[in-house]
Amino acid sequence: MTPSFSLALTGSGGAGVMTAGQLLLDAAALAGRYGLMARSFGPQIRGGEAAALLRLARRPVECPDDDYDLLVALDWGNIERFADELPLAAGAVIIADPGQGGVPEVIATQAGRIHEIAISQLARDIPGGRPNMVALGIAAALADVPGGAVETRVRQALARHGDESVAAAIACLAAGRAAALEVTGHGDPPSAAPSEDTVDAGAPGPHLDRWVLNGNEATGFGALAAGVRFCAAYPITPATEILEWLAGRLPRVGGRLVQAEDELASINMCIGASFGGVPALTATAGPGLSLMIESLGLAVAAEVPLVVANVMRGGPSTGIPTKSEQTDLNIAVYGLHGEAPHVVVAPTGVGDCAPTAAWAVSLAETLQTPVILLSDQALGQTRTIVDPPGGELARAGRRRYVARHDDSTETYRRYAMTADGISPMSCPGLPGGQYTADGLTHTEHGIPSTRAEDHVGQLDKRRRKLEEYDYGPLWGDLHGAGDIAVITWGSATQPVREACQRAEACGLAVRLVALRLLSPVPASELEAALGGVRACLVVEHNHSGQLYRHLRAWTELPHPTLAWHRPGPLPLRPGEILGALQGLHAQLEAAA
Amino acid sequence: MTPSFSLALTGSGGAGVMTAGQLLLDAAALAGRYGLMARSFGPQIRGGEAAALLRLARRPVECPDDDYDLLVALDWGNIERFADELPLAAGAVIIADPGQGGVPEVIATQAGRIHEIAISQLARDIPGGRPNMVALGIAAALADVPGGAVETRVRQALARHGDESVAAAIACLAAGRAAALEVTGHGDPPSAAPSEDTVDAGAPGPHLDRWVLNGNEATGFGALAAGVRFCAAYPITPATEILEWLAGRLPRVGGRLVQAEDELASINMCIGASFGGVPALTATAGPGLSLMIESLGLAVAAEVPLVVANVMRGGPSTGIPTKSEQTDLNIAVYGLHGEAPHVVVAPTGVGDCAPTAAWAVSLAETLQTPVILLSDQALGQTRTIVDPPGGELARAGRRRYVARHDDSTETYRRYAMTADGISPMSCPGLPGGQYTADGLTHTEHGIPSTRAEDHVGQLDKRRRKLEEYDYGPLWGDLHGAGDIAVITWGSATQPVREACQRAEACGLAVRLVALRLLSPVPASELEAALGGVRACLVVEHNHSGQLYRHLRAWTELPHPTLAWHRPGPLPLRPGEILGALQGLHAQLEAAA
Amino acid sequence: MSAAAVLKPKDYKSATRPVWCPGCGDFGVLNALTKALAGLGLAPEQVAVISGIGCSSRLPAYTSVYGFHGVHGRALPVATGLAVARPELTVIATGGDGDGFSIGGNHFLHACRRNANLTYLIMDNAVYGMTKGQASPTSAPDWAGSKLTPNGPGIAAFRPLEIALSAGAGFIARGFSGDPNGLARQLAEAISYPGFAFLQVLSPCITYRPEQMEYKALVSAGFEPLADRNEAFRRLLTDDGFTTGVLFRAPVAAPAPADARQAAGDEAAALDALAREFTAARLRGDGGYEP
Amino acid sequence: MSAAAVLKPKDYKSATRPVWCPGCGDFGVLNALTKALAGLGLAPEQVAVISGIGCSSRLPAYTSVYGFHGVHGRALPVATGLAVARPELTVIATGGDGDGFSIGGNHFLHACRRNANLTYLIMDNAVYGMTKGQASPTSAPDWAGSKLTPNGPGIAAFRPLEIALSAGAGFIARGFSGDPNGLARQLAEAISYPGFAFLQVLSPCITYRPEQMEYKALVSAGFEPLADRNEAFRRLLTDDGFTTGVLFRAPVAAPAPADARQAAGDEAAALDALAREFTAARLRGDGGYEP
Ligand SMILES: Cc1ncc(C[n+]2csc(CCOP(=O)(O)OP(=O)(O)O)c2C)c(N)n1
Ligand SMILES: Cc1ncc(C[n+]2csc(CCOP(=O)(O)OP(=O)(O)O)c2C)c(N)n1
Ligand code: SF4
Ligand code: SF4
Ligand SMILES: [Mg+2]
Ligand SMILES: [Mg+2]
Repeated sequence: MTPSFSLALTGSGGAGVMTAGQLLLDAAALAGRYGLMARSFGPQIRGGEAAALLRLARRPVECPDDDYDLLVALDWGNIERFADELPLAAGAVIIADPGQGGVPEVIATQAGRIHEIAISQLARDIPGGRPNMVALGIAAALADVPGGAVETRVRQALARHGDESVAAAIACLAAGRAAALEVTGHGDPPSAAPSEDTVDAGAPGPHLDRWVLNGNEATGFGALAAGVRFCAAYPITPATEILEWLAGRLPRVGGRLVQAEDELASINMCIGASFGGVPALTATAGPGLSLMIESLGLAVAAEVPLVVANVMRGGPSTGIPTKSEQTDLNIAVYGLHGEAPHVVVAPTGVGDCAPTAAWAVSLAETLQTPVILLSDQALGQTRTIVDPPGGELARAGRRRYVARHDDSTETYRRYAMTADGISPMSCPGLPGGQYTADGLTHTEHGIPSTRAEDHVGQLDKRRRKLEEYDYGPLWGDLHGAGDIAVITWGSATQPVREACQRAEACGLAVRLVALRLLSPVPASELEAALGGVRACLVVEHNHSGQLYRHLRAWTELPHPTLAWHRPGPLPLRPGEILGALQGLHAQLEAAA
Repeated sequence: MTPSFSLALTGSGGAGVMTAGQLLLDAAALAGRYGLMARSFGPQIRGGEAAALLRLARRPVECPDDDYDLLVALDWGNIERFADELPLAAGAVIIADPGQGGVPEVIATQAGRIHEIAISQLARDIPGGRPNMVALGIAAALADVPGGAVETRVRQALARHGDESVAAAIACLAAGRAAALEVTGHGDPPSAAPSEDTVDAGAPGPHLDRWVLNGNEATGFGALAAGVRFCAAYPITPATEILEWLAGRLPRVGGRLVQAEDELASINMCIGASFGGVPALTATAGPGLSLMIESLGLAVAAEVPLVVANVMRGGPSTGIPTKSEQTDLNIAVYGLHGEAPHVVVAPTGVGDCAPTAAWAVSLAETLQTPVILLSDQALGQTRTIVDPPGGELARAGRRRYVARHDDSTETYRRYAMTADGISPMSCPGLPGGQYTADGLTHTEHGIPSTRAEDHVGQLDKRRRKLEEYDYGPLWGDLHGAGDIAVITWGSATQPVREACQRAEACGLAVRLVALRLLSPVPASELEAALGGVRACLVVEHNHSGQLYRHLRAWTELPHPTLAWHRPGPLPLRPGEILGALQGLHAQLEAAA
Repeated sequence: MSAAAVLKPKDYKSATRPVWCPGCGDFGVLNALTKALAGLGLAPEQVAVISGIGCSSRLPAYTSVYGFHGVHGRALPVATGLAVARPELTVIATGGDGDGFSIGGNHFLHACRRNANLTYLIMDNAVYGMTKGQASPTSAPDWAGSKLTPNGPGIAAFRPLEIALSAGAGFIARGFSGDPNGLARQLAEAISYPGFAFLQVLSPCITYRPEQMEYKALVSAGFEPLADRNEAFRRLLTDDGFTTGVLFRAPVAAPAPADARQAAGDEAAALDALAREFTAARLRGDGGYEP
Repeated sequence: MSAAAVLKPKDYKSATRPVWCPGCGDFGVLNALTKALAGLGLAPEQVAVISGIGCSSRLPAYTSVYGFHGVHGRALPVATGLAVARPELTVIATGGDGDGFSIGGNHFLHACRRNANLTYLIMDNAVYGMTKGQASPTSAPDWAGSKLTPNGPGIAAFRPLEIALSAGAGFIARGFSGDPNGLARQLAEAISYPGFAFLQVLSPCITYRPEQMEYKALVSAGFEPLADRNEAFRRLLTDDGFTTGVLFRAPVAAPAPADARQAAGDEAAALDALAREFTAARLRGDGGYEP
């Protein structure tokens, strides 16, 4: 189990809680901590209530905890909107500004110790002072983030605003810290006392090479590193940051980004670029993926490599664009018309986004197929401190073939039947490699055909290349060795992993299988991984248990296998999954 | 087993084989026969080679037989294109015109009796004579369709061309008949001698109330009869005839059709009309369905009734537009992003298209959901003689509710939580019923919400209304009572049914379950229907066994359950399915 | 509500609080719309407002009429389906420049041609507000305010009025959200027009295009309704994008789409007749078997 | 093929036999295209022809250059992606009036704005040939030849040249498939234009619009290239739809889309630098930990 500290900073629009939260997370990184920060907003486009939700720890953490140890409220505007998202731990500390009125019932009725600090007054007392910097001082003190680290980070962040701003902020930090220690009792922060593995704020060290980023940035980086040099973009929450990150970076490696008129255009622009030999990616969310479906089928039939990073959000339809849910597995795997096998992968955490994105690009290029990468809002938009990827990232390598250009007796066989199903692929510019890529059923040369042998032959070939490919160890991650197993995927992996660790700590050994390859289902690997398992739980963050149904369709699961899933908008938390595990265990014991 | 006679008329473009084939089928109907005619064309847009493929019988038949008893070739242009589609029976009769050159090898090497008739010469000998009418005379004679019925039909069809045309055609018929009987030996047609149940061509009788139509027309009719009064259309093969049929007929019942700029528009126009209280339908095929996916999700979330008739063709992508395949089940069931449960149904034959289309409309309206009807090219474009629907067709009945208009204390709760999940539904024009339909997660009033209780509540409600509805006996058709079962759906039903009949005739009792309701899976009904079954075969016309995987996901199938399926473009034939059944039986025997 | 009651603009507002940023131009559009509806004396249940996705597309829920908040870019086909199926209703499609001219551009083109009886009101802020400030088709080529196009979109801005005219719209106007009275008048005219009426409303995005607060100084009421398409074209050749008023009003509305609706007559008899068209009896030229 | 070899028009044809009906106008377009490519002396491997779905969209496979036969309506975005990613290639998008103006209308609008370096050649027969003769956007409102619109589409025909001009296209021309030499010249000009070039080709559908055989008598070479957008507009106001030639040629090509491609430099170093942007070290203003 990871000893960690969770805190929330809340306030109305303009109060600056997000800035404060992010600076705190950054400071924690400078101090050698791990941690993450999610953002939550009310419905107003701008200026509504907001909450920065942090968790800090001395070991890697990539998911929110069950509840919060600290709530610092700059004001109480519409706090009830966040009530569901803000379960407070027994004995949590609540810092309230008496100048903002009484503590609302949704908070007051929770078991917590309420302390009053006149946050805005303290800020007003400092020339140029801002309440959110006072709140940062309070939060840092109570979360035990070294003041030096906070100061370093704040100095750097505010440098461009001038010395006065910096000085005011530093004064606010100090005021906040002092007030916090005073009201809560000096030296008694709710978290453990500063431990030896907290790095001095000034000290360099390997922890400074850790990455502080969200999954969207990591996904963009992984794709770029693997070789993507073209992106067509149509903005959509919560995927836009992938596109924006690439817009700024692609030119540095000779790549290009085009803003498209819609997703029908963006996916087809990627097809065009990839047909031209340039690895291509686009990013979107459910509504945009829906619009890309027809052309993804074209990419399957014409065998054009490309990657779609689909960052899932609450569905169906427009749903809840700002909240996370693992709800697009069905469309990603089964959404194409006709028989259109392709690849679907999902990163298992923020730290896994770059390697998985790189893998997606390399699979697309090697297998000449569209690859859908399923990220989600939680992965995409949670700023997280992670270790940089360990090994080398995968790189794109397309099978090229050029006909000898004096060989004019036969035209290029772009879709030649090969043993492994992967055909030679030329591209414009290569003499002698001319062919017409086609979404109609075609011959090995790409000529339209309605003959059974061509149709069945090409269907077989396209299935074969996916099914007989050796995906290697990246198909999934295995942890533990109990005879109860949990299967999960994507962002659910981190809370599941923590639940398993807690179960282990209570003496219940659990085997965890986190799938990175979702389609084609790695059935034999999965069945091997589940060897000897007595019972199984399939955990995911959606309403109908999409992975559970998908696995039932394609593999033999242990008996009993239970589906445990629930939709968003609330994040999955380790405690509820632990509960499900213990329930399954109890059931087995009772039956035994 | 149905004694029947199968024949093919082939010729180059302009030869008129389709006209001859259709007249023969019509004449057979007038003579009290059942039968069907499929059309096959080469790749040329117009003027290429063509084949009319008929099967005639004295009992209802709705699928092609294993092979052909007769081939009448007006010429041999590109006949090898049809070789796959034209398996000839042992001892089949081949009528060749010596003026068109020798019999090509693909035909000559098949076991058949070749007879020469100078078809075009015979036609030239008659002023105004046409070779296809000679061929019709030949085919009618050898298929044992009474000359009187053929003459009646030809007179009626050519009446508007004037008496001379009619007389020339009648003379051609006679010449063809005479030549056919001469070359084959008088009184020795390959089919059984005229039996007592062949009706005199002139005689009226209940057989004249039979329908002669294809599944596309029947689908249009069923929808209209059930209450559809709006259609938005974008043409696509092989669905266009549904739209064209409705274009001509909707105005007669006060309805309207709009030609849309694309499928994104057509589906949304249907949504608009249905939001306005007018039952709406559109028809399309795979590529168009792909484009409708996003808006189908909107219809799910906003709970707007509508029907999409998707007429499947070879896939993926543009695939083979003119050939049949049951290949869009995956996208129809799982293609929507987010959790978007809706209804998917499929007619089990041409005769079932009207009742199933009517049922689809009534389910959509009752359950306030989009319904996808999966037809296919074989159903949609095979002209068939069927008994008209037995019972009453289903009719649309939408649950309406109008707020008392003096009740101004609360706005209309369009998405009220109800026990059965079906909410009241007003529509523009009704005072006091105003609401905003929304694809965002919403409250009971339709106001956007990001709260867990609203999101989960509405997800639950929408699932509940589909899962707890009593679909009645239309969920599937059951035949036979063996302890081996076949599960099938859509156009595969007819060849499977015939295979089961043949199996029964060989002493192998088979239980047939043809699913009309594909989603939600009628799991308990299906499991009940399979009670006591030792082994099961799932038969379908696609590459990956989409129904098989879908059923695995949602039900417990008997052990063993085998998947038997193959893609298009060749139609499923009873013999190959019988083979699979016998194989399964042998396997069981061997194991026993 | 009984038809007799005289409704005020506020009666056309719902109790739902807009999500818009304080100062957003769309508030002015909402005010103008409710004013126009009240002015026309339309019963709320006879009006439907249909939108896509975007800040501006949130408008329907803030009214007390029927509303439909669909998916991004598809307001016009939904509105067309409704207007064609229920011609007696007042149908207003609305949304943003991204919704209407980027992803929805094709429907815009074809709605102009189709000339169904509905009003299309675009709140044009030359930006994607909802997704945090990317360039829209009406953004200037050198507007570099978005991370997605850090050097600006670099391509010619979309000309909504010219395109509408080329595509065949019969009523074309431009309004400004900062002038709710003028806008209400234009809207009332647009709604009363018996065909497709297009109204571009300059509606500043205070958050991502704060410089649009200057629009007030730039707009001028310069269009006078022209009835001749060619004249309207010539007028547009000197348009600076900030002239407001009705530019074009085709004197006669084009016919309703396709075949006119026929009286339903006796439905059962009509269905019966249709079924008889399928019978074998028809193939010999008679009406079926009646024993 | 070595660059030195002089290629003839027939060298740009493939061995695949067109599926077109005998007499289809599209044969003339294929001939003109191969003539133009030969005239320009382009190496076949440096040319790509991209299409959607329709009779006309079958064209790529009948050439010996690279081809892409995509889905209905999406030729332009595929071509744009290719042209942007591989600017050294000659990219030609093609297809029918249904493909380009109906389902593909939005891409047409935005391709005109975007001005990527490619040629768009529409074979306009005012009908959906491939699906057996339904009305297309360019069909006359009273053309009643389709069962889908038995009284005619009833709505104003789409005006391709006007829309292209409104939308911002820099090169606009009209040709006729019955005049392969003139068409080849126009095509060569379009291909040589350093930006988006649009060419509407009147290409009769012999099967579903046999009356189009009269086009020969109707067309006249009347356009002379104008460099001024407003003049081009005025010229179009009197256009009867059958004038051929280059209508408009903007003197300077607009800039390529968005940010210009920068030299790739040392990729590995660039990637390294990008990775360093993520490091905690950056949060305190230094370059990371190097022991
Ligand atoms: C299919 C799809 N693509 C993208 C989005 C994301 N999206 C939501 S609103 C919007 C643009 C809104 O811009 P505009 O229409 O101008 O409205 P504004 O917010 O400026 O009023 C986009 C791209 C979406 N919801 N659906
Ligand atoms: C998404 C989609 N919708 C519809 C179709 C059916 N379809 C194929 S070609 C075509 C129209 C072709 O017309 P046009 O582009 O004018 O080409 P033409 O055949 O006249 O040359 C249509 C509607 C399709 N293939 N895909
Ligand atoms: S972001 Fe802009 S358009 Fe959206 S509500 Fe705020 S001011 Fe209005
Ligand atoms: S149908 Fe028309 S457009 Fe198509 S190939 Fe034939 S003549 Fe040409
Ligand atoms: Mg906007
Ligand atoms: Mg056409």
